Amino acid sequence: MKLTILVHSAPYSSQAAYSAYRFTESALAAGHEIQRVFFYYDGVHASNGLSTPPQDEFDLVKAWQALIEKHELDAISCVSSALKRGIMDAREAHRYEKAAANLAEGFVLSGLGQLVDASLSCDRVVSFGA
Amino acid sequence: MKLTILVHSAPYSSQAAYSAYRFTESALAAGHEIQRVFFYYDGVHASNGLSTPPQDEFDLVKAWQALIEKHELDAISCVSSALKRGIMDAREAHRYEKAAANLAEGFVLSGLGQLVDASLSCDRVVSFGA
Amino acid sequence: MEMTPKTLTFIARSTPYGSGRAKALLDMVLSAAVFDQNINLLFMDDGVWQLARDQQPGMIDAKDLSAALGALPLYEVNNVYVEARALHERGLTLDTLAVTAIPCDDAHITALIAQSDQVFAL
Amino acid sequence: MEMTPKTLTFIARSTPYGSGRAKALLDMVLSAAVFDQNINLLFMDDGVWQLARDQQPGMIDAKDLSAALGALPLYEVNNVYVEARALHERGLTLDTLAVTAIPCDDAHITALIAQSDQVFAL
Amino acid sequence: MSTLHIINKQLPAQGLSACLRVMRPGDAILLIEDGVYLCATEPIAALPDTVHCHVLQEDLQARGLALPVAADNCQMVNYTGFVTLVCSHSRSLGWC
Amino acid sequence: MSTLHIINKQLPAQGLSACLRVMRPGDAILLIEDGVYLCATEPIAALPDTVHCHVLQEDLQARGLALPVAADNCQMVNYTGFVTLVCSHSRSLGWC
Repeated sequence: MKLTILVHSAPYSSQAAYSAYRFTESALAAGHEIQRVFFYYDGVHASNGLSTPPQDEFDLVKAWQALIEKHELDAISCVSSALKRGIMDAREAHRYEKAAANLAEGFVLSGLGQLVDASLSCDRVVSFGA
Repeated sequence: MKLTILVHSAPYSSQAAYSAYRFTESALAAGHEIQRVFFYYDGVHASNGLSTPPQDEFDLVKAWQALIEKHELDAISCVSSALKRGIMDAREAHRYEKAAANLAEGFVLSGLGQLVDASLSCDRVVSFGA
Repeated sequence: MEMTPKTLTFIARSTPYGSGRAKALLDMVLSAAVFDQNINLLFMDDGVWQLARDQQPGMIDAKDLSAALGALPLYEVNNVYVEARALHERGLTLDTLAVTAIPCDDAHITALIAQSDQVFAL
Repeated sequence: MEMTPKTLTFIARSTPYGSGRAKALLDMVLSAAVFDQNINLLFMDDGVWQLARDQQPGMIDAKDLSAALGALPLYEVNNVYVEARALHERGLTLDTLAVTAIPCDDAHITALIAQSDQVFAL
Repeated sequence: MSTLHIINKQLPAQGLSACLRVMRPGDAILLIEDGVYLCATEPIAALPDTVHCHVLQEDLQARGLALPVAADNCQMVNYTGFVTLVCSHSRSLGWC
Repeated sequence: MSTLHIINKQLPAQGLSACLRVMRPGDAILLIEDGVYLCATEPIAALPDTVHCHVLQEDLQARGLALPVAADNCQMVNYTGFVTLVCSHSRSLGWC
């Protein structure tokens, strides 16, 4: 089946951010197709490339990055949620005259339309943290 | 009186982040001294200098920065909470070999000892988001 | 060949200003509205507080959520429902809401969910 | 001239793994412990789940909170209390906890708070 | 030696019931943020006379609420009053 | 046309009670994250036979819990089972 994953919660603050990752990993292992992973609201914190957890703790940003790369996942961080929360790519940093960009590699900033579009063309949507 | 403010919640996700700001502003207006404002757990998101809310929404990071500057507040973002959540100054960025730093001007990264120290030497601690 | 429109149901269960969840769900609804599908918006549980009249969110430097809800007809989001039980439990009544909404009992909500292709709640 | 030690009370009210709050409060306790003050740690409400035995947080790639709690005596945090009512409501008993804790009733908790210079809850 | 108990969530199970069990005469309750929804509920109406209950006006009005007429044991404060309450009690404690 | 109701909070007021009111025969409940604490509670024990209840094993064991022996209307699934449940119902719905 084609699945869309929607993530509402932040790593380190809610287990839901981790659950979304484990579910996606298991769905891929079971042979399903991931149409899109959409990070929304506090979920966008998973795409902060500056995230640096202690070495003995699970690094959810890196885990997502590895999964995204391995399976060529379409991983979108909602641009309006991300900008509010201080996560941006080089293009947005330029637009808003910020000195730095911090979107983690593998993630793409885009709008809510990408969530609706995926929801309309996939078989199942699963939400985490809502 | 000397007050210590402890902030546990993130802007845009919880009203508590805003309440802490309004309380601090009112305490200063009433002539109280703010010993320290300590941002902990999700509260550290208030110190993300890349935060870019829509123009018609209240900008809590900027509001804190203005208050910090005007009253020369001691505003500390818990370093371990901040690093996990992808917020760091130039020094930490160098240490962890990250390409960018994003700690908002006016905030300082430091440890939990600064919270305990302030709590022991002030008259009242007020916590927001907990 | 046109695709059959799908039914997307959005369930608003959060208070308006305690978190950003109410606003986040509304943004999802408005985004979905431009896709020409069947959109249902249902206010349940504490979500019905979003419909209270006389909100003055300027007092806490927030944007007026009830005003944004008033714009739903412009987006042709007309299927707006409210859980009757949730209103009653909170001392609210249909005619004191900031927005026109169709009252629903449990069976009606069950049917709304069962008719939906996808359901989003926040 | 030595300062009189102050009393800091920490109230753990969060489940161990649903959020990072339990760990965040424990970190506060350990930081406070090095200041040579009177430290009270009280587990209330859902916080008592932190004391459950046989936790296997490796199943969800989390660090073992009950193991960290076992290190409290090394930090000379010996005033560890647990709300008896909260244990009872959850089917837990004192002798099945991962950590030794003094059971408290409401009056005892009231007194703990009233004797504290500062109280932190998470 | 009194305590100010600050409640910022609307579900009684998220703080109010625990707070009510352990507060003592002379303590005060302050409802803020989503805690203001509790001002018209039975547990607050049933508070003993020895406990003062306050509601943050800004948070109440933002939500389109008003203090129920019957709530004579509950009074509004603004942010300045919030600061005064913190200073006039020995400690404050947040119940979320 | 059945729905999978996913519950990830431990307070019944945070989802379970709403979910129970609107679910229908053939629907299923999945308890995950802090929702697993509900597996030994009365509302779950009282579920009709027409509703299946599942508990995520990883989240249960992480918390040091086990399924109560009496909970014969509740069964454990692992993450692979979670995926299967999502696919075998027409839609899923998270109640937080």
